[in-house]
Amino acid sequence: MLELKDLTVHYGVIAAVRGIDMKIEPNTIVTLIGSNGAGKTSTLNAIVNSVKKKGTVIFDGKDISKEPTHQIVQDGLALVPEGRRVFINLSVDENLRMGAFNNDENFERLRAEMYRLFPRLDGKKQQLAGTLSGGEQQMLAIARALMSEPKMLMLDEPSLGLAPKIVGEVFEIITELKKSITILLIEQNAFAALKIADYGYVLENGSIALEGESENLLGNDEVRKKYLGG
Amino acid sequence: GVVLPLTGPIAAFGQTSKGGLDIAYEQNHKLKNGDNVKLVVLDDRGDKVEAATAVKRLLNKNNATVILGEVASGNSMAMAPVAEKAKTPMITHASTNPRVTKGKKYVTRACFIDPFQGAVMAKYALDNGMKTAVVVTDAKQDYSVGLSKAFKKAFTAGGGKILKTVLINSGDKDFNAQVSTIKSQHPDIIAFTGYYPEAALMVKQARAMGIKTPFIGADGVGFPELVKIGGKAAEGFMYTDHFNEAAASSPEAKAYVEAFHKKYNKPADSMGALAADAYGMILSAMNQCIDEGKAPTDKECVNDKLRNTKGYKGVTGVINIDKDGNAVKSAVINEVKDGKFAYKTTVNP
Amino acid sequence: MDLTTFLQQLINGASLGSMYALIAIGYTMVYGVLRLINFAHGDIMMVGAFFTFMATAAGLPFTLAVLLGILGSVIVGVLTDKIAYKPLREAPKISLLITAIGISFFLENLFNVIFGGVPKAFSAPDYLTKIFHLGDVYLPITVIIIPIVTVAILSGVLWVLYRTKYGMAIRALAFDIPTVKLMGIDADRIITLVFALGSALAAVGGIFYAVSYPSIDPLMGVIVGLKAFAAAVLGGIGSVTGAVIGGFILGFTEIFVVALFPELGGYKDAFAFFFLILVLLFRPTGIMGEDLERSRF
Amino acid sequence: MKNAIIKMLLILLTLGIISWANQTLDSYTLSILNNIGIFAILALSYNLINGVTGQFSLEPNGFVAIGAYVTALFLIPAADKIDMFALVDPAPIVLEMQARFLPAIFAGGVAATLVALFLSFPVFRVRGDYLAIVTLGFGFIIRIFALNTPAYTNGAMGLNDIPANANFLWIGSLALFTLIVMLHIVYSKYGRAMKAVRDDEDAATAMGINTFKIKTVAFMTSAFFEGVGGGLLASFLTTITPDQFSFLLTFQLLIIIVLGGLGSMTGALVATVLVMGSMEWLRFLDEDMVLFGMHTGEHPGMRMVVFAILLIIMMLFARKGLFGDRELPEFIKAKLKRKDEV
Amino acid sequence: MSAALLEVRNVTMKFGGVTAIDNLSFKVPEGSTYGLIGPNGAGKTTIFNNITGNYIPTEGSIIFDGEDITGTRPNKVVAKGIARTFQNIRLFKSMSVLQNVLIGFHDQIHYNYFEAIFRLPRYHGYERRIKVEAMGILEEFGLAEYADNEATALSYGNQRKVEIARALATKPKLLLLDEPAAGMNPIETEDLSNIIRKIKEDYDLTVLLIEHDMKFVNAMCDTVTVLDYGEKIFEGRPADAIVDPKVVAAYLGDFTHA
Ligand SMILES: Nc1ncnc2c1ncn2[C@@H]1O[C@H](COP(=O)(O)OP(=O)(O)OP(=O)(O)O)[C@@H](O)[C@H]1O
Ligand SMILES: Nc1ncnc2c1ncn2[C@@H]1O[C@H](COP(=O)(O)OP(=O)(O)OP(=O)(O)O)[C@@H](O)[C@H]1O
Ligand SMILES: [Mg+2]
Ligand SMILES: [Mg+2]
Repeated sequence: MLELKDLTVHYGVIAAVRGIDMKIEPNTIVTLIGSNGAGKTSTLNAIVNSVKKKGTVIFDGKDISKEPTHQIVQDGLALVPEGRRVFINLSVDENLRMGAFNNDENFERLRAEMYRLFPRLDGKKQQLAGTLSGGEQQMLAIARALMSEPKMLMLDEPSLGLAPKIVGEVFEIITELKKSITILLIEQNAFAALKIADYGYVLENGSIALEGESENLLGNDEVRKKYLGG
Repeated sequence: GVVLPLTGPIAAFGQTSKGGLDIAYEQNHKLKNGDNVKLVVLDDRGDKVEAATAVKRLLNKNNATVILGEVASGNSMAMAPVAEKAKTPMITHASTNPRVTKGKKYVTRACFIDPFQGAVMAKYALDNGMKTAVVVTDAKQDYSVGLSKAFKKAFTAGGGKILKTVLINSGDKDFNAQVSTIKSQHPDIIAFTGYYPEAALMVKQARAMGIKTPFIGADGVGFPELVKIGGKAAEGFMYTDHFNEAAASSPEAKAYVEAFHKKYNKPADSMGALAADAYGMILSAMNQCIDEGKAPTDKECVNDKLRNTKGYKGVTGVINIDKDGNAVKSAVINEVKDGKFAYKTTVNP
Repeated sequence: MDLTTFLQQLINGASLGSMYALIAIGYTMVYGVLRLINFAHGDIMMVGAFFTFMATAAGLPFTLAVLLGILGSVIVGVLTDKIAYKPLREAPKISLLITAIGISFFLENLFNVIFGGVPKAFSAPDYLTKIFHLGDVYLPITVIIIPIVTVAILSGVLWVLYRTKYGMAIRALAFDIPTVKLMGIDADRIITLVFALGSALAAVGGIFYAVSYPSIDPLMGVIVGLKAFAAAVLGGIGSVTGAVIGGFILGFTEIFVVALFPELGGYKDAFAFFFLILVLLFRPTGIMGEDLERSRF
Repeated sequence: MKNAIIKMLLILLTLGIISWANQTLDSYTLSILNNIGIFAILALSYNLINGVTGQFSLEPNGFVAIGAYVTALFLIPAADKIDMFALVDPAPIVLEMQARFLPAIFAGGVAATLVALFLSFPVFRVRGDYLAIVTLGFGFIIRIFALNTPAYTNGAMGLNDIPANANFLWIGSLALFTLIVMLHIVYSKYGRAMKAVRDDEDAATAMGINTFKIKTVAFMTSAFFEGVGGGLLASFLTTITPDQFSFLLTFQLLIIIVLGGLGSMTGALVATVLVMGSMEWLRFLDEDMVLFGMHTGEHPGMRMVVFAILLIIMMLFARKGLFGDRELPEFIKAKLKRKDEV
Repeated sequence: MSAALLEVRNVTMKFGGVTAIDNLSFKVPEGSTYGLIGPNGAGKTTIFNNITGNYIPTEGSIIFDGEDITGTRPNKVVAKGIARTFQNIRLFKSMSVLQNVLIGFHDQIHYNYFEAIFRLPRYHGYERRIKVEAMGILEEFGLAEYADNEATALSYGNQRKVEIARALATKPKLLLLDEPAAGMNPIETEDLSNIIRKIKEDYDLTVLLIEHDMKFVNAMCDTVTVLDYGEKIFEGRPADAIVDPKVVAAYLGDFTHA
């Protein structure tokens, strides 16, 4: 579904991502773990061309390395950015409408489906997104990304700052989504992420240190020591 | 050396001045000894700092013998001390504030000063039986403020009554509030002491509101744009000025007007005519120095001759310079008629 | 003040106010998407008036000239964005402000070099300069037309902003350009559209301004631009409705200061700003504005 | 200790150069240097409130005007005032104001400082673009007051024949003094607090900083030097009128400090030289030129067009100004370090 | 247990029609580590803001060290000995790590403006002293090597530490930490707990913290208060909170993942 070849990201003289290769099969959940500043967010941003990068990105058989961000999204690759980034001055409904900007004909149907998937949002359709609680904003961010009916969804730390109960709900939804689309997930909570993922990559200092089936990674001593804790 | 505001907020005046100056230069730039006069024109953006710097540049870089400029009195006053200090003659063609030449040995002007013009306005109004007036003052222009004061003084002294003074600001375009106020006063005459851009719009708005009272202004309104912008509303607008091409009787004036028409294909304005006269006075002073066997670049001599100009026949009439360096000359009164500046009368000092 | 004069002044206020309102709408719209005080807005307005002037001078019919004027402004506005603002989308806002001032200087001086600084007489067709007499009160037709146009434009802009997906995108852009792109939206195209629209509004304002006050010069946009900016801030910058309200308030204040205290006419502009400061003291974000820099702890 | 000695030597050397220049250079060159000196004082102090403290204020034209008028009134002899005030008689207090050069300049600074103190209450109630318009409005109001209170300012006629005491020795030394004071402020707890306010006001408060007080201190300091600069300007030009202090003056200063890098004092200094110099250097553009064998003809105003284009280009390439928010030595150090790493 | 250093007494906080805090009371004993947990939007950050003076409570009072500090302005609250960190990191972005920490000393530097401008002896004395002290704090956090780096170029975890170091520089008695472990992986979180324990010891601190990482809360806190819709639904030992049915229903859920 998605293939990265020799992806590199520089911020000025700082190298955040140093030539990584990845391959993600359709209808799987792949997780990318690593400590703070390892380059996870930079990788996702580079894939959608939100930051300057070098290297090749192939999505669904098409080279999207040079495409502008909005084109990539139109091609069917959606990103739920770090820190939710809902449009705080738009209502919940309007946020969803923005998600379906290029998907006018299916808007009504999808909106109904999102409210079914996230019943917590159902009662808050007209509320400004900025006044939602953190968890609700996170749900909205995911729903908004799904409104474009992407072939693949990338999530950047969806559990950041969320109460444990909501983290649980979000993970359940991600598992549910796997049935229909491909998912790339970044999580600090490596244990939970590996548990629902099929495959995992471990990023260290901008390079891939380790990769493999998630069960294998969960059993790996080094991963345990570095990312899962005692 | 010439310093003019060719850009910036008062660019229009600088640009018209330069128009007249160019004509005068083309007509004559040879001195009696065969030397060519060289003009160096610098723009000061209408800014004092730049005006003063420009004079120094002319003195140091171009070795200027004489400085010509500026239009606005404020800028001329920034230049005057520099010229004074360098003992270099300076002549301003259009700065009418009395203080420009005050106490200066090296500063002369080719135009009359505000008090004279204000008095002429008042006298003309009174002579025509107008007893009550509303004065319109542009609070932003020293020219207008000084002129208003002179007008009021002369008008009341002559038995007239000032009903009200309304203030405007140059750059404004909406004078409806002022016009409505004037309307409720029913004056015999409206003395407008500002410049033409505001005059044109104000008279237009006044006529639109049904005010038929005549306007009288001064040299600041005598620009073709008064008619172009004011249109029919400007009809009957009277003003005092230095010059009217219809009154141009001397051969010098006729030649200038002719050349002006040929080059620009429009009526000659007084700002340009004044610039031409200032230039002419410089030329004449230099020639007199040559006659005396001195170099035309002898600053002391040129200044001396400039300050003692007597009976110079210029485009704007006969110019005499008094002991303060101010030009003593006649003023004309014009009136807008059929879209032209019709000459009415000449008032002698 | 008698009733006639009062009514007349009321009309004068409405006339001036609607003019400010019209120009302030464009100002605030550009601010709304880019958070940029577009100091060149007044100059774009000047460009519109000049293009129309040139077209009429060339003998074209007025309607066509107006269209050309609007087109000219739109082209200049869009080019301005492409050349001077777009490369700075991610730069500090203040750098943008400087390029805006640069563009403003550039347009003013360019038109000064080309046309000279002498004001030009702008000629409008008779049907726009008609004046009605209601007893002793004089009512120029523009006083009727301009508010209607202003309200029509206001409703149009509000409709776009709040009823169409493009409007939602415009509002979202103000807060978060990168995330708008993540919705598959060509953000730059939308910004270009906003500039085009803002410039068109500036041109309409400029042309009406020139019709009402038929004297145009390269610096005509400076003071009006500043006043429109003040009006936009008074109403709460970024709020279109606020801009219109601010415009009218400013118009009425200016007229009535002069009308009630002719001796203080010289303080007219000071009053406008004084009033603005007073309002901001009690409502630090203007009448309709929201606190855009509000930070949650 | 070693640093202190080097600093002293540098200061003495600069003073030496200033006094040498004052004696030997021609009046045109000196005039440009004087302009640069005065604008350096204005830009440096404006940078304190706008760059270092991050308050987007647009008022310096107001403070410069206050300084210029107060200084001028102190310098002009009483007899001259009576003669000069053409519209109404000068107010009695105006006649009593008499001082020598340095006290007069100082008084201009103090007057501006007091006004700043008074203003800080309304100004710092609002933030960001709202602060911009409030301060812009203040500059406007000051100018309008200058126009409409002829008993104090002689209205639109302005003041002239101001004794010309300000030579390059004064202006240059005061510019140097301003630079040193500004740098000392920046590298003290006050400067740090100002930067903290700029970066994040709430976080600064959470560090125990009284942000209102810090902003006011910066504002008043800035106003003081704007006033001093205004006083020097008045004495240097010998004539002032209200229209000189329009917002164009503010814009010019804004351009300088942004170009130099907001918050960088040495950057402001370099940018002053660039901006003030280029207005003069670009003069050749107004004249007739021969390009590719063709005469371009005279285009008065061309230099301003080119200036605007240069300004835009410079902003496009140096987004954070010449030095970012660093001072020149830090900037050079960082550049060198960067070279090492690559 | 020793006396209460901080007491929140019947505090209610309303935003327009929304009641964010509803008649909340709790006491933080001196020397303890006290936890504040609850679902998103429960009002945890809001009560922090009430304590620090960023928001003035609609009703009720805040007692600190025996003194009623309700409505005291934020910078004055710092002077009284309360320092905080922010939920989303708020470092001074144009400054180096060291300078960020130096800001914390602001109130402890007693040279005046003129001494600064003319660099009189007191200026040098203070500047030298606080630089040494600041480096000391950075050392404690293992950040000394980054002293001259731009603060915002540091990794997320290190930025959090700089924020705590900066708060510590104000010499507080009470330290308020808003989600200090957010965005950290379990290993980094453990590293952070060790640091907090150590500074608590070294600087004689009382700590009040908000956190969603229950493992961290469990390991750190003596007592927790659980908020839901601005109301206290539980107060007690963390170990008891985890099994409390009300807390589980409102906050923890049945999905255990860590
Ligand atoms: N805009 C930027 N400018 C400069 N450096 C940056 C920028 N964004 C990220 N970096 C640096 O790039 C490196 C990788 O950052 P990135 O955000 O990709 O990490 P991450 O793995 O997502 O970390 P986290 O878990 O904290 O989200 C870090 O060292 C960071 O400091
Ligand atoms: N300035 C404000 N204006 C209006 N409502 C506010 C404001 N600050 C907070 N709220 C509301 O108060 C409630 C409590 O917010 P608070 O930030 O305290 O939650 P929290 O417990 O810290 O949640 P989280 O765990 O997501 O950080 C929320 O409903 C929030 O929307
Ligand atoms: Mg990240
Ligand atoms: Mg919170």
